[in-house]
Amino acid sequence: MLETDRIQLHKLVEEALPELDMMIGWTESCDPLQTTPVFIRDAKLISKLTLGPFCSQNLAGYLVKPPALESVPKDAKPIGICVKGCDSRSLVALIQEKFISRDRVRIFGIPCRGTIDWRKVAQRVGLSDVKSATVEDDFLVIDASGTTHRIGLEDVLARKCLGCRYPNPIIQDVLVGQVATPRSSSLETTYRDVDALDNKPIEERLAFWQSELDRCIRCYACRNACPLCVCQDKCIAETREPRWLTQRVGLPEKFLFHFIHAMHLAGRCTGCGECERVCPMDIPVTLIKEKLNKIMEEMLGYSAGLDPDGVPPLLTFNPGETEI
Amino acid sequence: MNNNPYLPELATIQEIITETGNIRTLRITLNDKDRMERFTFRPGQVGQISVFGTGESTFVINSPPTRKDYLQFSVMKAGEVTSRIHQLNAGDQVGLRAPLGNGFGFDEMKGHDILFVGGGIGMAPLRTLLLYMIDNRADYGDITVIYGARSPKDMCYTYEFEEWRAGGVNLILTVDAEFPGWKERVGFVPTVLSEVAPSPNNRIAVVCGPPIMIKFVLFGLTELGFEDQQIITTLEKRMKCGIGICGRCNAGSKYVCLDGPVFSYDQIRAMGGEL
Amino acid sequence: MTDSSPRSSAPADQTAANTQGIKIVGFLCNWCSYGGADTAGVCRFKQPTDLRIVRIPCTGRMDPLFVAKSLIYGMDGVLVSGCHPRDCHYAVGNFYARRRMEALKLFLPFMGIDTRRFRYTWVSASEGQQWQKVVTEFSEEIHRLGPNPGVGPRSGENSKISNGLR
Amino acid sequence: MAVKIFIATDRLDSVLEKLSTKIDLWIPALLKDDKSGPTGFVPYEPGKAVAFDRQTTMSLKKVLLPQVETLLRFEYRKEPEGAINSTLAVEDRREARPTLVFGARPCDVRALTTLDRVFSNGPYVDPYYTERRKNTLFATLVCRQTDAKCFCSSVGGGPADMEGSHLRIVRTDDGYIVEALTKEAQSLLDNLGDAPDASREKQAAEIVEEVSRRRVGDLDTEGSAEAFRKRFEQTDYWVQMVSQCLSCGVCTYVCPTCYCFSITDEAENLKGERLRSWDSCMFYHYTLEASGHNPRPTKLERYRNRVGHKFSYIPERYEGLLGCCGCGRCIRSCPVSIDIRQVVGHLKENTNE
Repeated sequence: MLETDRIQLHKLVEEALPELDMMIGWTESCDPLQTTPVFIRDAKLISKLTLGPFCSQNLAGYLVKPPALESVPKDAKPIGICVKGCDSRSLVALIQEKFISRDRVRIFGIPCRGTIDWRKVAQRVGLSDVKSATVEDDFLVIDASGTTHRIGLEDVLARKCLGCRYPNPIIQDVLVGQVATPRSSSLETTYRDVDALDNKPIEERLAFWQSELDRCIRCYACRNACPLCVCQDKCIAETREPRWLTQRVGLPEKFLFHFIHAMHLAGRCTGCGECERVCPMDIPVTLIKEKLNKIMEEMLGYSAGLDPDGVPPLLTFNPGETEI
Repeated sequence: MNNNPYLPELATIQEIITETGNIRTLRITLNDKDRMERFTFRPGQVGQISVFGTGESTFVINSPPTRKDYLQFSVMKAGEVTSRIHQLNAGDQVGLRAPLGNGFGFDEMKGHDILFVGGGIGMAPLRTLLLYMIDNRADYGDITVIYGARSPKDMCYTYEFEEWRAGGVNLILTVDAEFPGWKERVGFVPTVLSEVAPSPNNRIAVVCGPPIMIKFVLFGLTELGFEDQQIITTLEKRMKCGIGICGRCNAGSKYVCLDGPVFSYDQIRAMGGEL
Repeated sequence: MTDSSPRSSAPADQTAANTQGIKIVGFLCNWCSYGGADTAGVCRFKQPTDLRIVRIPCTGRMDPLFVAKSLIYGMDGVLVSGCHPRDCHYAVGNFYARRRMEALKLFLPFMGIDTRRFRYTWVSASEGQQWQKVVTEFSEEIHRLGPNPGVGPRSGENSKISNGLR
Repeated sequence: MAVKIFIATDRLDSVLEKLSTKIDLWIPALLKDDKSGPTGFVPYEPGKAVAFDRQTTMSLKKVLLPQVETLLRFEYRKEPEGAINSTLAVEDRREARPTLVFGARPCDVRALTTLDRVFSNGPYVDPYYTERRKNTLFATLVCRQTDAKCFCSSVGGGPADMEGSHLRIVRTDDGYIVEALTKEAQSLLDNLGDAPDASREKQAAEIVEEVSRRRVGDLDTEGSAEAFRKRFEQTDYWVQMVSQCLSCGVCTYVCPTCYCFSITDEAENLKGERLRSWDSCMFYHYTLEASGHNPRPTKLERYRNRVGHKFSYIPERYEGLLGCCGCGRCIRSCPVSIDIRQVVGHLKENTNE
């Protein structure tokens, strides 16, 4: 089925490419468990495009963090982009905030059955050398150190995928493949991990974050991978004037950084999980944002990235809401 | 210097001169009198001035080694450290790590005619070499200085111009636009350069100023027939350690803090871009 | 914000002695609450002394960062106060602030920070008495909670300034 | 003096505990309670799980170059007699204690040759690094856990390369054989265990022999420096190679040879410290000048600089030395799977295109 979808994608891109400035998609990388983003201008490279559960990267960020040196001229042709359900929500959020206009993008929507978390694979097959990885029906088949492992896909999906309510793109110009069934339809399922931590005593919550955030090396991968982290080079984590953070590696610095990272995304974060995926120290940083997402849903009934005409709740107000 | 190259020596600001709206000149002496006596450097070498609590920044020592009552630095207010320096007063303490960098090849320049082209704060590194040459006037041929600024109010070292001229310097001053009471030239530095048109024969050109001025002056000098190795300039980069270790001020494989800041134009061409 | 080294969490009933160093920061809007505090002062209402006031142009200027930094670096309490809703000098600043502050209040405990250490309120320039009530109650609450244990030491290895010179 | 001892697998912790009474001991350990989670070097504590089964996520450079350290302390003191001027005191007190890193890997130790050249061999000598370096010994594993991202043999090293190491650790079926390679390391092994029996010694010798023959990685770095210079201005090449880069600092922070640092002052009232901290050439602020000018404004120039630094600038400056030890960490940890071997490998292809 994946192969059919891939062929369909190639065909659609082939048709569209002459009208596009560039096509952003995924291609295979040196790591069998992860793809790498690819930027295609040359039709010869279309055959390299791939899709499926290894395509974990959210490509929407590249639209606001352009890959090329030169800035894109106003009258340039649209950019083609592959998006999964969660990626499309980031795209909607960027459109809402006018970082990108809808007619500048040609959206290739890809229904998603979940992406693979290489760490979960490592937990199962050890960290030995994975030579190849393929998906056969609902199984991940891995050849590692001469042994073939067959693992249920469900067992190695990224944490964010398990509570996914929007596996299908919210907006698209074309849809590639069959519509997927949501894994979750309730806040309880989606925010299971948030609730689990919230149900612990406050001392344990503090201890949890102390032990997790202590590993942070302040590489800012979480920030740079986030499609909605649009301050980029003006980030408060690095500016010296005003100086909010020192270069020290103590817990206060790390707490404050992740705190602010999350607060800046309140009502904007679409839960794509990139921050957590890219963390080299395996810190569950998406969990922090999930809590704020939950607050936004419960307090203001708002879920980010669903309506291109909507306004993120912290960028607006309602005089009547006296109860908060 | 002591055996820890990161440890600044303590120094005291003796005098502060307000040059322009955003440039101040500090005259400082090392607190250790002995060290001050023995302190030697080449024109064009730099020092890292520390304002403890804010940080360090690199400035050229713009007094010549022939005049040792104090070490002089001119500071344009731009960033965090320079803004802090502008709040200091005479008598305040700073840290100094100096001399660092390569300095001008003043020996190789002996016997040559010299052309200085400076713009704005860019006159600072030229001043040290200029005064050194005035103090050793017999060693050098004709010395012509073209110094330009946006307006007369943006010109540094105006109080010294008479001394320079008395020292046998052909001083040509210019400002970008007409200004009431201004009797010298009007026009951009590159334009004035082509008007003056100094001969490239046996002459070395030393250029310093804002990047855009340097770009057009280099073009102008080439037009006049100057070879790349006859043109000397100083580079600027963000620096931290100042001793070729921390890695940030590289242009190609050269570190501006250690291998520079003085480079000839042919050296700069060989370094590649990223300036 | 000076010392942020972790202080042992204090027992429930605080004696006057170990809550003496309590520090509370108040972010007060220029037009209403700052005036309210002033009114309270002019009227010589008795007020707690452990509040340090930062005047802000409007609660709309309140960045959650100010609260987070204060609490993470060991301030014992943070009080934000502005004009009553619909009375904002800039018409809508406090409407924005209200959403932000409420979200922050709900978020703090998730990170293990006691949300009782943060309060936002509305006090107008004429409400000297109201200000006295708000600040007294908040201060009492913070004294009950005792010193803020913070989130941990600044650095495991190298950053202790106190063992510096001499 | 013991030259070679055998440590049974189940005795490892007790041996390390004994060792830690002789010297400050660092070990590779799990940083999270998850056997496949991130790992790094930490000071030894009894019972801490040693992570010998794979290369650590973080390299051992922090032992010699901590992520943040104090260079100087300063204090302004008010004159008691009411003078306006305060006096200033600055000091650079530092202490380097004898340290052993137990369980290093050949690539990590080899990386130190780059750091040594930069920090200790002039023209200026960095006393903080140099003093720590002089006081630190390395017990290095003969590495049998190479993976598809390792390429140590391509850059002059190898999985059994013991250059710069003081002790060699060979993992056998039932334990570890630790052998002192230098005089100074011998006394460390005293009273820690018995000499290995003949069969174990034979097995260890075979392992060393076998691993020594392995060639890890097939990157050819010959001529990379010149190729890089030719590619320097070819924007298309860099667009093609690193468009997906996120400009985060992962590759530089996990890299054992990336040493670039920043210096910042932190003060409170009249006292403060000058800190040295890891910095990353991937960051915009790294080269941002006070004027607002930035010589490396986009990720393309920044990534190009990283490649250039390792494969062109360092070799040019330091007698052909490479700035890469082939550990593969930047490939393994890159969020968008950029492979530095491809970027370097392709430098030489069709340069004239």
